Amino acid sequence: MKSAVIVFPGSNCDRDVAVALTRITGTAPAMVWHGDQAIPNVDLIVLPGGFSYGDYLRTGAIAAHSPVMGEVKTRAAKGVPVLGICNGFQILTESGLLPGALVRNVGLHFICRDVHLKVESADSMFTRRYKKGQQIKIPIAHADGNYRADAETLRRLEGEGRVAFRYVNAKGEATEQGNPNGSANNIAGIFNEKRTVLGLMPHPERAIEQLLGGSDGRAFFEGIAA
Amino acid sequence: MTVRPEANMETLAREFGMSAEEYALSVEIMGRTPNVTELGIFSVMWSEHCSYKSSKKWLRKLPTTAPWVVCGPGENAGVIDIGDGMVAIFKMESHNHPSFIEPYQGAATGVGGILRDVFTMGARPIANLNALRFGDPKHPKTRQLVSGVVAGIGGYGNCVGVPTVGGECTFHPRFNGNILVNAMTVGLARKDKVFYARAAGIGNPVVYVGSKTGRDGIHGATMASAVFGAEVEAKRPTVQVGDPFTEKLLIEACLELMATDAIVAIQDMGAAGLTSSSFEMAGKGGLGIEIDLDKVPQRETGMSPYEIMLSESQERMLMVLKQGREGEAERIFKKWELDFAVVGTLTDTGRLVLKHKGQVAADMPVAPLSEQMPEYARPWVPSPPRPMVDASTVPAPDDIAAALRTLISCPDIASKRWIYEQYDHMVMADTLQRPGGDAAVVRIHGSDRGLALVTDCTPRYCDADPKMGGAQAVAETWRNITAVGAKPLAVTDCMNFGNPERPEIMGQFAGCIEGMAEACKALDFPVVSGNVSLYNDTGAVGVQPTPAIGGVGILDNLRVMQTIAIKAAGNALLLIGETKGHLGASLYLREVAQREDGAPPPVDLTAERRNGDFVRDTIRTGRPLATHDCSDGGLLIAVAEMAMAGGIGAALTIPASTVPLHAFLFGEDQARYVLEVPEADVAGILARAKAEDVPAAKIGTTGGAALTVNGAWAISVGDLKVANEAWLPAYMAGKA
Amino acid sequence: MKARVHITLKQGVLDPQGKAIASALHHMGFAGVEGVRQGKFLELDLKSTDRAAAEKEVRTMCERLLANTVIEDYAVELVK
Amino acid sequence: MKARVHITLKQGVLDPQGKAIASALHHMGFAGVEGVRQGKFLELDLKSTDRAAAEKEVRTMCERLLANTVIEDYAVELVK
Ligand SMILES: Nc1ncnc2c1ncn2[C@@H]1O[C@H](COP(=O)(O)OP(=O)(O)O)[C@@H](O)[C@H]1O
Ligand SMILES: [Mg+2]
Repeated sequence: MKSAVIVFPGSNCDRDVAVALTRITGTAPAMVWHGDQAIPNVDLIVLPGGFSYGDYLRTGAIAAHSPVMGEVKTRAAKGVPVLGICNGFQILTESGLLPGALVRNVGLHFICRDVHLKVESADSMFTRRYKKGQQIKIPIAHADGNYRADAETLRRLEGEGRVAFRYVNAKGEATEQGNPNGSANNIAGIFNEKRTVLGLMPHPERAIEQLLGGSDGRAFFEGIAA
Repeated sequence: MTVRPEANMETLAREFGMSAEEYALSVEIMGRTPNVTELGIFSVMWSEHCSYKSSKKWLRKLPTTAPWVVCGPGENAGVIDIGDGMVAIFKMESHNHPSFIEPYQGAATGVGGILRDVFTMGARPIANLNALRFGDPKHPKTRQLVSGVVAGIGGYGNCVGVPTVGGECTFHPRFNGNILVNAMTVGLARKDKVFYARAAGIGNPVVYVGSKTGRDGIHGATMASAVFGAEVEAKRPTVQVGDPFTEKLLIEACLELMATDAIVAIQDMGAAGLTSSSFEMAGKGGLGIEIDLDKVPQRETGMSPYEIMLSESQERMLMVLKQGREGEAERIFKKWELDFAVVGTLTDTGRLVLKHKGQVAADMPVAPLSEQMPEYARPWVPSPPRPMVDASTVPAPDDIAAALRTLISCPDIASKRWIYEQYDHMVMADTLQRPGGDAAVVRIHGSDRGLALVTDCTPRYCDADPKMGGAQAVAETWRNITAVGAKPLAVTDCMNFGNPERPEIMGQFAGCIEGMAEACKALDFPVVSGNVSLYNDTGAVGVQPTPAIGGVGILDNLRVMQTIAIKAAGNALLLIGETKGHLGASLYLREVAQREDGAPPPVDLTAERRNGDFVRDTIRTGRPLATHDCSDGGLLIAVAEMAMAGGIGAALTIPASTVPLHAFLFGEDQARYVLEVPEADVAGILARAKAEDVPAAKIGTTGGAALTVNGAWAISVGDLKVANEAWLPAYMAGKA
Repeated sequence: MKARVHITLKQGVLDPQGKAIASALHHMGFAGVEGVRQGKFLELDLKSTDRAAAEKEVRTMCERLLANTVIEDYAVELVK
Repeated sequence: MKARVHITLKQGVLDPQGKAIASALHHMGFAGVEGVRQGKFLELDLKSTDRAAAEKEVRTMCERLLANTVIEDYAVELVK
């Protein structure tokens, strides 16, 4: 399992996701500087969390035009799996690899805490170690995680089973109270059509051991490694 | 800045905040009348903020050494050995005045500044903390200040990707006109890779990196030393805007260059920017420095030498490189898209010479500016001692549960979740104990050891009795580190006081220092760095004296780490330490009895040490299930916090004694801890305590959904939690 | 030449910031505010002296970076 | 009535956002951009029909909430 983590100026979860990949897949990812147009031959490309370019203008917008993103798009088109976590998800929507947009949380604040998620689809390399409908606890840490898309796009995402994770309350219900940021349909993560590209706001790499407060993120990386 | 005729220099000196004597001394050092640029340099170098002229005499009384101290006060940050070839580098700093004027940017740039103090020494920052004091929640400005400061701290720290893992936040009307915003950063470095500011090597290039210089914050350092008054308005343009994105790049670029051996000396540009950084580096190395101001990257056109030297633009560093290594360094900074310029060279003249457009803009001796820096033995009067409060004269509440509810939801004890959830406290994926407990615990990356980090101070105690308050702040910091199972190693401090020209304020300062010094000595807890912020007053009202203490400890075995949450029903709760029912200056007195008087709880440093060492040993060997110290609000608040964190209740049975029940429950006696232990371990622990002369007793049993005292006053843990969690969000939403 | 660019949320797109501002204004007693929409305003300094070419170029910048056309509209105005 | 409010950074105040946008545009090949300043643009719907009164009220809103007058300037424009 060879992977590459793209490092943008301002990425700050690059090391965290590299640690998770190394520990769980057994192989350290290649760290690829955004200015390099070449990405080694890998089985997975990761866009990590953080504040690429300070999140200035719009979150993920400037990074989406970084030289390396052209190559990411090419690989994605060839079916190479691409994972965007938090800022990575924002970069994926800004670059058009995933539909919709992520705007300011309804409460306007940055929110860092554990949230409950429901796994809506186990039918992807990222989620195959979970069960459909399983409830997990993973931290979020973002100010702009409010997923927005037009009604038609939402219908398509739902209809095609492309919602990967949904925010839920402690009882597993997708209520407003269980929705930390106001996302449409409580969406926390979505796939592309072929389910080879996943973007999600929560940070599974922060939940890989009990000492960190939970290990529900492990299965995510185990699925990737499998 | 218009150039003035020489005759006006003395007037200008006064405008710059220099006294007549200071001006005369500057003329004497120069051997002539200084020009505007030179005078500006004197004024910032000798400002209270940069020179510590009122406080230095007292700061010398603090103990600063221990076998594990690698570098004490005097450098950008303190350095302590934490074993395995690693050091922790840390410091706390105030950004009080700027945060009052512009809360978001003031707080944000405070975080940026303290981060630079730490990474300039070669450390990767791994944690931020912040100690905040605001005015009365009912004061019309308070809400906006809280909102802006918290957003600013989060906005900066989250973006640079350093977790903000702890801090404190309290309210009192004495902070209505002067809030306190103290930020602390902790970093990790290899012991053989610590960088200092001492310049060396005549002919070596002096290099400027980071952001461009603008006109921002000119005379910010003197502003931080000026009493607030009506002219606050006029000083507004001195506010600086932080750029955390650039700071993040600067951290990465500096650490990348530090991995080579190209750097001789490095110093961040903090207060008084290029002036203090160049004087500091040259001064420490006993050398001269020549700078070509035209080479300084500038954001605006037409900047004068005065403006360039005094600018407080953020995210900038100055360093001395080995000759011939400029290209290598430049490549790194260009990769990170930062400005890089060779702006000068080290000389053997012992003078700072500034060139600007082909002219000499300033030429002044380096050493005398620090050697002859004014130092004041300001007059001081000790604070009159307040009478002890006899607990039996304080009315008992009709309903203990109601008093508990009042306290658990009062602004000082109410949960600060609304604050810390706006901080990314988990980035770097090593935060093992999040905000909400006694001390944050951050793993030393890649190891099974951790650092315990905390900030603490109880200003109402310091106000009541500065010496006791100073000792208490250190003791509580030490206790919080102990309570997670760690060994306390060293502290940084941030001394926030009023106008030092008032003898009673100097008396508070002297008293706090004396108490801190005694506690630091008794607890082997030296001060390795710190910061002083004076003139925190508006009109005649000064802040409560606030010597904020930031503590660092080491947890050698993460598996024994304690949290405050009750883990299961059916376990015993033990109280370690003696309870005399001290209600003076307590929160019970203030919030329930509506009185703010009395002496604070006495700090018995021998007992503090003995009880703390006992608790730490018990954690290492016996593994309690939960540990919490008693502080604000006393025993019942401590137990309530343990219950709320675990979602499990407890039945307390308070032993009959001469101490009135409400004083036992709410007294703020020091040196106490509550431990949750399995019933089977109780006898053993109590026996050991007895053998070691540590007061200890079983005071209750865990279980159920409520907290009860002597079988009565049941209050559900759920209700407590609601009361504790509700206040701050409701207040911030304008509903409380 | 200078370009002034207004970037506003498309009709129907939720505007949490605008909503929050409106409600803050209400709390402060400005009862006459019926709604607020927040947008961005950019001023660009351009080397170009050719108005038409400049406008075209700025529109390209908007399409490619400055606006997220999934949720935002933009308007370009050349001055001087 | 509608009010259009422009909030811009005061001269000399650092604009990290503008700086980052300008450099991104350069990287994308828009070499003719000499500088970018980012500001906010607010549109307020007002009940008022009295232009002078409305303008005065919006200016008060700017002073008290919308603009951070320590570092920002604002301009108010009323449109029907
Ligand atoms: N300004 C703040 N920033 C981050 N965390 C905070 C802040 N204020 C309080 N906290 C957290 O809330 C918890 C309780 O704070 P406090 O009441 O000061 O603790 P203690 O009574 O142990 O001194 C601590 O874990 C602390 O880190
Ligand atoms: Mg504590």
